[in-house]
Formats: sequence, structure tokens, C-alpha cells
Amino acid sequence: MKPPRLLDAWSAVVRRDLLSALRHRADLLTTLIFFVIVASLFPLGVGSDAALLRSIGPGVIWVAALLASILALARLFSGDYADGTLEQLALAPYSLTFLALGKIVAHWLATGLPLVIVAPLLGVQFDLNADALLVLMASLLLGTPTLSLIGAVGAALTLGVRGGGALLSLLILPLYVPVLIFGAGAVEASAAGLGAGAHLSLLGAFLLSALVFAPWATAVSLRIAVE
Amino acid sequence: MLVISQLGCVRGERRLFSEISFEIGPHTLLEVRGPNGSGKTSLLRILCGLLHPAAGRVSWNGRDIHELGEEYRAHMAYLGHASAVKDELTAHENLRYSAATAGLAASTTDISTALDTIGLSGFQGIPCKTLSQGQRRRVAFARLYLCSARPLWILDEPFTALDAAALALTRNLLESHLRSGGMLVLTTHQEVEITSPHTQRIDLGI
Amino acid sequence: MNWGSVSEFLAMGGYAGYVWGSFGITAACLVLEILLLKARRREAVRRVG
Amino acid sequence: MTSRINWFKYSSPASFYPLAGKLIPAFFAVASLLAVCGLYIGFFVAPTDAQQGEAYRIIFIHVPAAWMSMFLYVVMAFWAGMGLAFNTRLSSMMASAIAPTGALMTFIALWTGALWGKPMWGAWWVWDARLTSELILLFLYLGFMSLQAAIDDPRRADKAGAVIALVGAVNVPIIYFSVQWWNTLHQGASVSLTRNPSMAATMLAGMLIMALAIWIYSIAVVLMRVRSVILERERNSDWVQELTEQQS
Repeated sequence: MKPPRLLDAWSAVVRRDLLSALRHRADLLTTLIFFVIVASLFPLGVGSDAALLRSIGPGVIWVAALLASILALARLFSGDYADGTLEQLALAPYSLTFLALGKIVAHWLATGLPLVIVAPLLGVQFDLNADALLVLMASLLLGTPTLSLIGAVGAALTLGVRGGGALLSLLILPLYVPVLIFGAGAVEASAAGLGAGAHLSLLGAFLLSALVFAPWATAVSLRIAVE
Repeated sequence: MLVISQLGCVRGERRLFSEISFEIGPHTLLEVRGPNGSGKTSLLRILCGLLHPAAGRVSWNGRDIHELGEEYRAHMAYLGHASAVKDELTAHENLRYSAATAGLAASTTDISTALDTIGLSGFQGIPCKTLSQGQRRRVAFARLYLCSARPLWILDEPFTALDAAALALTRNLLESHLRSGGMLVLTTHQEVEITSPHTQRIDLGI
Repeated sequence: MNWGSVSEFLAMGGYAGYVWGSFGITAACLVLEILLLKARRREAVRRVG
Repeated sequence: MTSRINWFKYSSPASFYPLAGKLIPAFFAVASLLAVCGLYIGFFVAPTDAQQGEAYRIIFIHVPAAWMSMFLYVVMAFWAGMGLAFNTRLSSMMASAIAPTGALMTFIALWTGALWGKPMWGAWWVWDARLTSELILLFLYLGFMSLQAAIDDPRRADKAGAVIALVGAVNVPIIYFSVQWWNTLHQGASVSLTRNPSMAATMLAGMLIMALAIWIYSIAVVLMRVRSVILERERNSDWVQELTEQQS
């Protein structure tokens, strides 16, 4: 039995996190329910006029997705940090960047993907038509992984630090602005008939650059936190 | 061969220790003694590369451990205060995943025998949150059975929360590791007699 | 010279509130920053002793 | 005989502290001189603007502050990066010392932007691309400062701050262009604050001199703050003990 290669270790990290997440199904649901509640509050605040809801719908759903992913980020590393698993990851004979990417992928699968699946339901609440819902899902599918990647840096930096949740939002929300602009913008552009091609390709560009930089920055932050 | 030269450590604004130098070769046990807060844990975390020293160098076979990076970590195993056991997973799952992520070759039989020898045979399938602190500590120790290929073991107060039976088991494990040429760096407050071909001591208290 | 008299200068073409508001706030911020820094220095020196 | 100044000597806090002390008064003097000169040009030499009347004179403080807020963020990220890469404590202290002044400049830019927007467009807050980016820049500064405040161990605070400063610095241009695109998408090309057609030479000169004045002022203030940070961080070291004995 030869020692596991990088890919085996990587998939072990992903599978362990998914298994842990499944054992805590309640936590996953809370993020999802939070997303639905936040989005559903707006019509109560703004009024139920369909045209108005249609125009603010994409923005509201995207902001709700942003807040839900920030909420879920707190649990990304904190469990492993508390029980010492994170230390062992930092001491594994593999590059921490890759293992951190594994944790982020598992986190996205557990919390980001469900947002994409539930979004059309909320879209209907905001009276979005069929192809607007499709573009909404596409933009979220491209956007939520970027949110998890950028957010992971903040989650690693605020490990074991006072005021974690609020501090994490203050650190990360400004960095979410481009994703929010082009995410919500994609749906609006398609509704206005301009086509969402440009926005979606930019979201793809953000995702790729986040994939390159964020795991490395997360690994550096984790090494600082574990010191 | 682990060589430490003029090691110094500062925590916050307090200087914990400085000018620490020693060498550890095969078959050697290094005991690190000192009162609470004297920097024992910090010293061990510097040795395993988690913490950067304020001064001095740690080198493994002649090369700085931070330069070696992954290569050094492939020869070393660390057990800290935290047992690195996920509460929601069973003992078996914990070992399977921690072995895979730590780059240890371990088949399911290896894992079950490790858990049996440490005295957890009846508890392999239940989530660790239902285990006692001592049992969880045994799960952490079971991982060391899988680290036989790793020459350098760094253990930070490994015997806490272990009962007499577990103490005997762990002592045998550590002694066999030393006999087979391994190196062991250990901090403990309990008086546990570990016979070892060469024993060195460092006292950080003075 | 743009201004006939001091009062004309102060009136700033009807935008006195906005112009002097901006410059006033800026001056206040800068002076406040320096005062806070002096206080911080005194505190730092006191805590060294 | 060219006496080669060993710049490296000044990289240690102990030798940097007195040097900074000597430079601060000089910087303040130069800054106030430039400020007086800039204000004179701004108020007495620059002509009244055709469209905006006298209100446009706010650009003599708004634009320099905006430039300085972005410039200071880049400088802060630079020092933070140096501190992270070379583990030099002084560079990290410099980054922490820059942040409050950068945040103050952003606040001034926002405040003067609002005071200028009111007479120009009748609204205190205008979702203009630059003002919106300034607002986000303020959040980045506040994020950096609160992260450093929340971590007790100075060494970890420096490193964590450095990471968020560098990540922020990489994102500032992306945020700016995203907001730019977003702004033109929604509002169409609104009259921008500075690009009025005939930027008279004197106006530009006034603005540049004021920018220089604020820049040198920032250097002086940052040096003052870094000296306090050095005193706070090194209060147990012997050179600080001697220093305070000499003074008292």
C-alpha cells in the first residue's frame, strides 16, 4: 500500500468535509433558509408591485446569496481550527494551497450549490420570466464559487479572532462588489434584451482568477492563523 | 538528524527562551521540561515548522526545515494538545481520512488493528462525540501506529487524560519507535519512565 | 484678484456653506489627527516608564 | 569620497526612531508652505468657473484627498507586503501607521465630494463611479484597521493585515472598473467631477500643489504615528527605556 498521492489526499479532504457537512445537515439548511428569508423580506418592505419586484429581483437575490455565503463561511475552517485538524492539514506533506482548495470546493458543494438550485424558486417570487431565471442560475453558478474562494481568505484570517462574523463581513463584502455588479447585471441585461454574454464571461474571468489566487492567499492566511 | 542552533522565541512581547541548541539522532528521546508558560509548546511548534522562531534555525539532515517544506513534513509526525478528532465522524472514519490527508499509507485492516491495539475495538463504529476525552485521546494516539515509517515524532503532553492501561500501551509504542531507530521529542508533566538508548533533557524553566 | 472685498470673498459667490464647509471639515480633520497623535505619543511614553 | 549612507541601518526601529523625529518638523514646514501657496492659487489666482461658479473651488481639496487616499492604500499594501515577505517589523509598523491617515483622506474625499455634489446636482450623495469607489476604499481601510485591532499578538496582526491589504490592493482596480461599468450602464455618462472641458492651467497648478502639500503632510503624520507604534511595540526593549530616561 503506497502512500497517497496529492490527488488522493485532496479527495480525502473533500470527502471528509462533505461527510461532516452531511452529518450536520441542519447547518446546511440554516444557510439555505436564511437565503430564502432574506430574499422574501424585500417584497414585504418594498411592496408587491410586480414591475418593481421584477426590476429589483436580481439584485435582491444576489445580495441575499452574498449574505448567505458570508454566513456559511464562518464554519469553513473554524471546526477544524478548534479540534486541531487544521494543524494536521498544515503539517501534511502536501501543498496547503491544494488542500485549502479542497476544503473550499467541499464548502461550495455544501453551501454554494444549494443556493443556485433554490434561486429559481425565489426568482418566481420576484416574477422573473423563464430565461431570466436561467441567466440567474448561470450567474449564480459562476458567482458563488468565486464568493467561496474570496471569502475563504477572510475566513482564514479571522480564525480565532474576536468579533469573527461581523469582522469577516467587513473584510470580505467590499471584495464581493465586482461579482455582485456583474452577477445581478447579467440578469438585468438579459431582461433588457441586451444578452448576458459579456457579464457571464466576466464572472467566468473572476472565477478563474479567484481559483488561481485565492487558495494560495488562503494557505498563507491559514499558516498565520495556525502559528 | 535534527539540528537546532541558537533558537529563540518571542510570544507577544515576552521573550520565552533564547540560545537553545541541541541535536537529536536516531534512537534518541528528547524530554522538554519546564513550568507552565515556559515555552515548551512553542518550542515544539517551532520544531515541526508551524511557528517561525524569532532567532536561530532548525535543520533536518543539514537543510533548513522551512526550505525543505513538504519533504520535511513527510518525515515528521506531530501530536499537539488538540487531538485532531472530528466529533461527527466515527473513530475509523477519522483515522481513514486523517491518514489519507497526512500522506500515510493505511489500509482498512491497518486502521482496525491500530484501533484494536489502542483498546478501542468496541468503539470503532460510533461517532467520536460519544467517546470520553480519554478515548478520543486514544484515537489521536492510534494515528501514531500508522506513522511507523516516519522517523521523527513530536508529542506535546501526549499522556494527558490517558488511564493506566492506555499509558502502558503508549509507552510500548514509543519505546518500540525508539528501538527501531526513531527520534522522539516529548513534553510531559507526568513521571513516565520511557527506556531509550539515548535520552537528552532540556529544561526551559531556569 | 477675484474678490472685490473680504465679505465677497467670504460669500464665495453664494456657495459659502459648501466651500467653507469642505475646507473647514478638512482643516478640522487634519488638526484633530495631529492632536490625537500627540496624545497617543504622550500615552506611549508614559506606559514605557 | 562618496560616503555611502547605509540605508539598511535605518531599517531597525531603534535607528529609524530618531531619524523620523528629526524629519517630522521639516515635513510639516514644507507641507504648510505648499498648502498656503496652493490655497492662494486656488482662491486668488484661479478664475471663476463658467458653469459651476465658485463652488468648483472645492476640487482643490477634494481631488488631492481622493488621489492621496488611493496612493496611500497602494503604499500601505507595499509596506505590508514587504513586512510579510521579509519579516521586517518596521515595514509592518509603517503599514499600520499609514492606514488611519489613508482612511481619513478617504473620508475627506467623500465629505467634500458630497458638499460639492449638493450645489452641482442637488443631491448630497451621487452614485458617481469615483465616489462609489472611494466609499468601497473606505471600507477596505476600515477592514484592515479592524482586523489588526481584533488580533492581540502584534506579529500575527501584521501578517494578517498584510494579507488583507494585498488582496485589497489587487481588487481595487477591479472594483473601480466594475463600478465604472455599472455606473455608465445605469446612469449614462454623468458630468464627471473633474473632467470639465477647459481645465485652466492655474486650476491644475493649484490642484497639483495642494496634492503635494497633502502628500508631505501625510508623510509627516505617518512618521509621527509610526514613532508611537514603535514606542508601544518596543516598550520592553532597553533602547526605549534609556530614551525615556534621557527625556524625563
